Amino acid sequence: MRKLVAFLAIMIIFAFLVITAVELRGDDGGFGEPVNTEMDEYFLENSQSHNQVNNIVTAILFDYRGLDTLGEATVLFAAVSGVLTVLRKMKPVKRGGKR
Amino acid sequence: MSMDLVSASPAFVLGIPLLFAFLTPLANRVSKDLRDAMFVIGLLLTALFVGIMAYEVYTSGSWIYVFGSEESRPTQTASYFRIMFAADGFSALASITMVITALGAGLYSFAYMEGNTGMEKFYTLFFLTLAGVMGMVLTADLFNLFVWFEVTSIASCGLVAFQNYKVKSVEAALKYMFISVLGGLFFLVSIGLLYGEYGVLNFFLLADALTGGMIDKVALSIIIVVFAMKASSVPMHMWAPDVYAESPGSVTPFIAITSLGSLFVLTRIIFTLFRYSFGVAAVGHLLIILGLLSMFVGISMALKQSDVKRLIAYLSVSQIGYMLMAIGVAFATLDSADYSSFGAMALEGGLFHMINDGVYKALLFLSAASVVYATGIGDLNKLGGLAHKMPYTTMFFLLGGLSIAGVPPLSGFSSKLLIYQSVYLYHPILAIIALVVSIITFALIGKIFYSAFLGPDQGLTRGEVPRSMLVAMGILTVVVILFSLFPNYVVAEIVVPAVEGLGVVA
Amino acid sequence: MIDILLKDMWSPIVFIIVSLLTALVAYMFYRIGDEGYKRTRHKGEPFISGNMPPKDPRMIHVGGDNVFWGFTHALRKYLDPLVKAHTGIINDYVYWMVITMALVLIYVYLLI
Amino acid sequence: MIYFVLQILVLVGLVMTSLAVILFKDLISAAISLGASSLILSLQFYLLRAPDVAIAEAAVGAALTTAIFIFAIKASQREEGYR
Amino acid sequence: MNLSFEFYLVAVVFVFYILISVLRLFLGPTAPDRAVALDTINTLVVASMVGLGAATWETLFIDIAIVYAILSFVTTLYIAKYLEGVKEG
Amino acid sequence: MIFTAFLYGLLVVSVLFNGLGVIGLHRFPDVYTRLHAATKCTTFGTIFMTFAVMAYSGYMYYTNPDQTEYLNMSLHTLAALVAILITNPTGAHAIARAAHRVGIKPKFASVDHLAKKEGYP
Amino acid sequence: MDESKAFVSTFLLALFVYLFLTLAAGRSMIEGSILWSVEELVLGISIALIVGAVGSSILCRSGNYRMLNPLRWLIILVYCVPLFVEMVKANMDMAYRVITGKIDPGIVRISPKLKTDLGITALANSITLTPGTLTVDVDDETGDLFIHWINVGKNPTKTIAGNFLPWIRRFAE
Amino acid sequence: MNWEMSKIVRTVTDIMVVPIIVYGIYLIVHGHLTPGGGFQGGAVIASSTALLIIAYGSFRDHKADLSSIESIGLTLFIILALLGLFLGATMFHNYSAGTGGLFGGTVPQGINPGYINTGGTVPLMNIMVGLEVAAALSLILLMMGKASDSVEVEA
Amino acid sequence: MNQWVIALPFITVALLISLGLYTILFKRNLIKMIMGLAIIQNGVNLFLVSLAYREGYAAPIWTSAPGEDMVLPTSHALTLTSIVIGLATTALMLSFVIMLKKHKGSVDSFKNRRCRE
Repeated sequence: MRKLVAFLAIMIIFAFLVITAVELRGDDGGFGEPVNTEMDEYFLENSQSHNQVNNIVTAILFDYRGLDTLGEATVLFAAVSGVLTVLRKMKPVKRGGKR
Repeated sequence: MSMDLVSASPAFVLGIPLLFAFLTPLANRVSKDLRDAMFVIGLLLTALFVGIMAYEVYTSGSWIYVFGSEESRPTQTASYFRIMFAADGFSALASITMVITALGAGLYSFAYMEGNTGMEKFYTLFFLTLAGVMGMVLTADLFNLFVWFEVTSIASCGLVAFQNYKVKSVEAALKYMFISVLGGLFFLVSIGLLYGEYGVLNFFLLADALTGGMIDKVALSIIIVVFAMKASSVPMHMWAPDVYAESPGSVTPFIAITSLGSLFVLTRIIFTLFRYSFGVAAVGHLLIILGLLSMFVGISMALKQSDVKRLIAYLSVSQIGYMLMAIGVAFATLDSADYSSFGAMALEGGLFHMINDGVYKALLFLSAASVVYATGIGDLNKLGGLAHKMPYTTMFFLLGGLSIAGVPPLSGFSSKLLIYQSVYLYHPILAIIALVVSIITFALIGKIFYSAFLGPDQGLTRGEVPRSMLVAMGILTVVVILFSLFPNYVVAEIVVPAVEGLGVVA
Repeated sequence: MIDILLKDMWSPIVFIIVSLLTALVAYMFYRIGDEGYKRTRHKGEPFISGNMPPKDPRMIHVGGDNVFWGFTHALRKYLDPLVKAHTGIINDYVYWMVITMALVLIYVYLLI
Repeated sequence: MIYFVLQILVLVGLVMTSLAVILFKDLISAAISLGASSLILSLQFYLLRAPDVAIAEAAVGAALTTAIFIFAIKASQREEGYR
Repeated sequence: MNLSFEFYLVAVVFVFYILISVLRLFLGPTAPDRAVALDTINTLVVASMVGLGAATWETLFIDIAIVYAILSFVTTLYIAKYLEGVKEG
Repeated sequence: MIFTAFLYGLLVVSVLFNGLGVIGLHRFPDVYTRLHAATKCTTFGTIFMTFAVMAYSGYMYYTNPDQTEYLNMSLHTLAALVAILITNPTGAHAIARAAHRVGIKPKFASVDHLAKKEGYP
Repeated sequence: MDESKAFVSTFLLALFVYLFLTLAAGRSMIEGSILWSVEELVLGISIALIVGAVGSSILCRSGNYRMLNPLRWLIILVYCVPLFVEMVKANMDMAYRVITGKIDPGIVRISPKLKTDLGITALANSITLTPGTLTVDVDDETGDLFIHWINVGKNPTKTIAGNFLPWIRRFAE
Repeated sequence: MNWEMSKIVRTVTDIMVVPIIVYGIYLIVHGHLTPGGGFQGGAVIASSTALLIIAYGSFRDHKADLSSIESIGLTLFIILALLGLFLGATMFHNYSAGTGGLFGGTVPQGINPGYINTGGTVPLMNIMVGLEVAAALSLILLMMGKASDSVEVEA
Repeated sequence: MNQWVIALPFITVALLISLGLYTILFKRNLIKMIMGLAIIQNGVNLFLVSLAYREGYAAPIWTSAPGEDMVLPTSHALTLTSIVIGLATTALMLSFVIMLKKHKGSVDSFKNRRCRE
């Protein structure tokens, strides 16, 4: 029963994802033909004049969306802190009672 | 050299905790005292910049901070292609909530975590969680929101598993991590859908572009589910009791605040992004259903608990239900004339309840942690008679408990009253259910109070918890009392700008 | 005065003043009570279903599970399935999330 | 046209290797399949004209993820069975 | 001289080979067999990347092939070392 | 024209040997023989592929010497070739050693000196 | 002395790799040529200094500085030719075996009597790339190699390694 | 996995580590010209650590140093970002592009062969992120490798 | 019909996400479940990059590009971020699993249910 319901749920999500995949960008485009590319065209045109950078992806990563990169580096830093925390030597701390 | 500190305060609100998080491991190599001092300084600086930002918002109106452009306040459309932070009343409200709780939990941690190894990692993770939450509530960019969402999840998972000698902690952290990562991935799918369809990521540009087609529906559904999950709404609440009960006592309120932050984000997304392109009533009903379920199931499960922190965790789940219901009512009436008659009041009540909830829940969790600290026991069947030796903790607990139960004249009552009134006008049944849940909450607080604090002295503890912990709880108590005494002032000065910040002035 | 009222309904200041006044009145009633009342032997001792109170005062305390025992026992038909649903298995956590997502997708698709 | 055929072949490979991850009871084989899946995914990124992403996926997905999975399998157990 | 189409064709053939190697990944009775299949896939991917780089005249894409050639080695070593320490029936 | 034919030849050899490797992967009976096929043939095929690319880009550089990126491509392809040449046999050796240590015996083996080595599983 | 040797060799290797990778890319020192720009050279040298400081203990772990002699590198380049010839032969053989499926495998032991690690490694990798042979294991003390031979014959040491040994002795011993 | 692999693997590892590190640095410093950048280059450098760990089994414990490198990289990164704010613009503003200083050259518009001395703060940030990522991934590998060896511990 | 063929990469993405969800819901081994998450991550990354693709356009790098027509760069940046985040989360979750195993536990999700009710 539980498995059946789970399977049905997966199928529903799959169906919705497929429908959106086919519907994406309507009749004007689809895979390989994006519409509404104003933002990206702006980046393509201006990254050289703004940042003197040839690689536009790098220009986006470190200037236009630099905060994302900071967040990404922070994620890695947090993960390393987490790994160091979890895998450090275990030393139980006794709490409470009549100390 | 025209540094505009006030304009740049949103950047500092995010940047200060991050900078201190990065510096903490280095400071630890120098000396332990420097590390501890930096922890306090970092928290206070963050609070200072939150204060500056909030003051600027309340005195001279909201603004938008653009990262990486020439001028900090945008004048041209191209600035909207960059990442921006919205410094408006809503983010001011949210960041004030976060920073108060962070101050309380941070000061409390000093004495509570004493004796644990690797404290610099603890401070690092604490700062990172704070930065993540701040980024979440301040940002006005979908993908940036995802990034801070992940930072919050990962850092708070590290905090949960800090006491890695407890197997339950590690297990709870794994569960929390697993479900947050899955939620984050689904959120990323919906970001991809919106970006692929409209080509922009900014909230404001996206709100103009949305048409309400199939893509938007799917994206909205996924976003609602993911953030409701992170806000620990029933039926996706199951991680919350595990995490709240098994995390180190001093950071439990701080982890609870991340789920409150998700609720803030959910509010912002549905009110700014999706309000123009959807049948808002149906989405409002969805939120109301989720809220009712959360209230009812949360309080029912709380009845069966015997662990003090787990019980409070279920209470907090049911409190989330109140806010979801209030937001749902506000959203459901958004298109009709009802909004000006009671929808706005519901929204105000919901937001006011959020800030109240953050503070008094922190107080409750911290006093529960004090009980565990002093006795080493969390089981209500074994506790008893603590009031004899721990009078201050008893008082703090009573204050927080009465506030969460909505007993006049405390702050919880003021916000709940707003919610009751507005929700009653929407549908009486909702208000009645909310009242019943509130009564059971009161009963449960009585249960904890009776079985843990009252009764003859069992000799479980030698005395009161250390002074710094009392000071931390005292700060939160002062805030609760202030909110209790001047609710009108708080609503007029903090909550109403927040409602305006959502852009839904009636 | 209107200004300090929360939506014209609620003011904690007024509430506190009123409750203080009430306390004052109660105290006045208390003062006019019988001065010569004396405590007898069993007054002030706990009453546990007619049993004799235990000697050790620690045994008087009622534990957490016993506080609302009757209430939870009466509601057990509702509570037990609910408790049983909280299995603590990660698969189940994800299961509920996926199911909710599927239901919400269908709901939004049908109703909007 | 030939480009499209190329992409379809790569996508088929991607789905096949992902299926292999699910089907194998032996965790080390599943990890190998996951590595292969990352590899083929990186080829697809390459075909989609995303060299930056392809390098990152090659470095992260194919090498380091497999490495940490193998460490985790070493620390726990190799069979998927219920122990 | 433009050999783009030919290079594309060769790449298609290589990708087809990769699919056949994935079959060995499925069938391989033991884990070392699967590791061999992974090794083959690595080499084939590098080859097809080099070919595609030539086909589109983008030097940048050759860099990816170099990264690949280096990093697949790491993966292979990890798998091999894990297998070294385990007895198999 | 002759050069184009030469390039065609290189490509055909590459496709042929890679195909042989993949066929051998399925045709041979055990790990070691499969490794023979997989390592040798695919390495050889890839070498020819890189030769083809190097020749192609080198020719392009020869015809228009101001376009230095053609030369750059040729050099980077050479780097890829060197990397493949160093890593592939080592990886094959590691897998073979692991397989032998695990206890997989070579099928139809007439001699196995390694099995007699002392202290060996 | 050894440390400076190690540093110099690592520095040279790093500089060589970096300059090789950036050859003919970007602006050149002399207009129209394929050489590097001045900035690139400065960057390359500083990177090589850093890598030399970090990686010298790894590259020169064996304490073998024979490869500093440029003549040996020339020999390696020349060695590529017989290696390639052998590889062609090997692959013809391999193709024959793949098509017909005639195999007679076995694992044999050969004693090349090489002293340096580099020599053993070069020999092992050459063997792996050539006629029907695959290095399975190496004896750490004696430097003996265990070879999986797809078609076992007589006198394994001479048959398998005979062609490579003189060359490898020349550049690695 | 605390034993050494065979001599061949170890020798090849020793030979490969320096070129891999140089290649990773090449990816980092050319991040603004060719595909690559801090993350990719850092990951490639970390793979050299992975090679050392796997070939030698035990690797000398540089945990504290690596952690410091990580922190220093991130701190410098955020300071570079904040400098834009202190120099009169906003956080993450590229203040040194085209000013003629370090990495301050200008590029011609459109297709060009790419000059190393351009990009302003972008290459500097690349280097910082590269430091951080290399140290972080090495740390993860070290910790997990060590954890996979040790025996069960009682709580 | 044509649209279905053109949308094949997106449909592959849907398939990958479903496969990952299947793994998470029906497998009990924690490491296998994390592998399922990795599959979903792969699918999402593929989705983001597929959004940027334009038929016949070049990579968004001006260095010796063949032409001025380039694919969209933004989602490449997004995908890079997402890849690194995926690695970080995977590493942290695996270390949690290692720690659970070290506590004399198991990696079976049905056995790791000490927190419940």
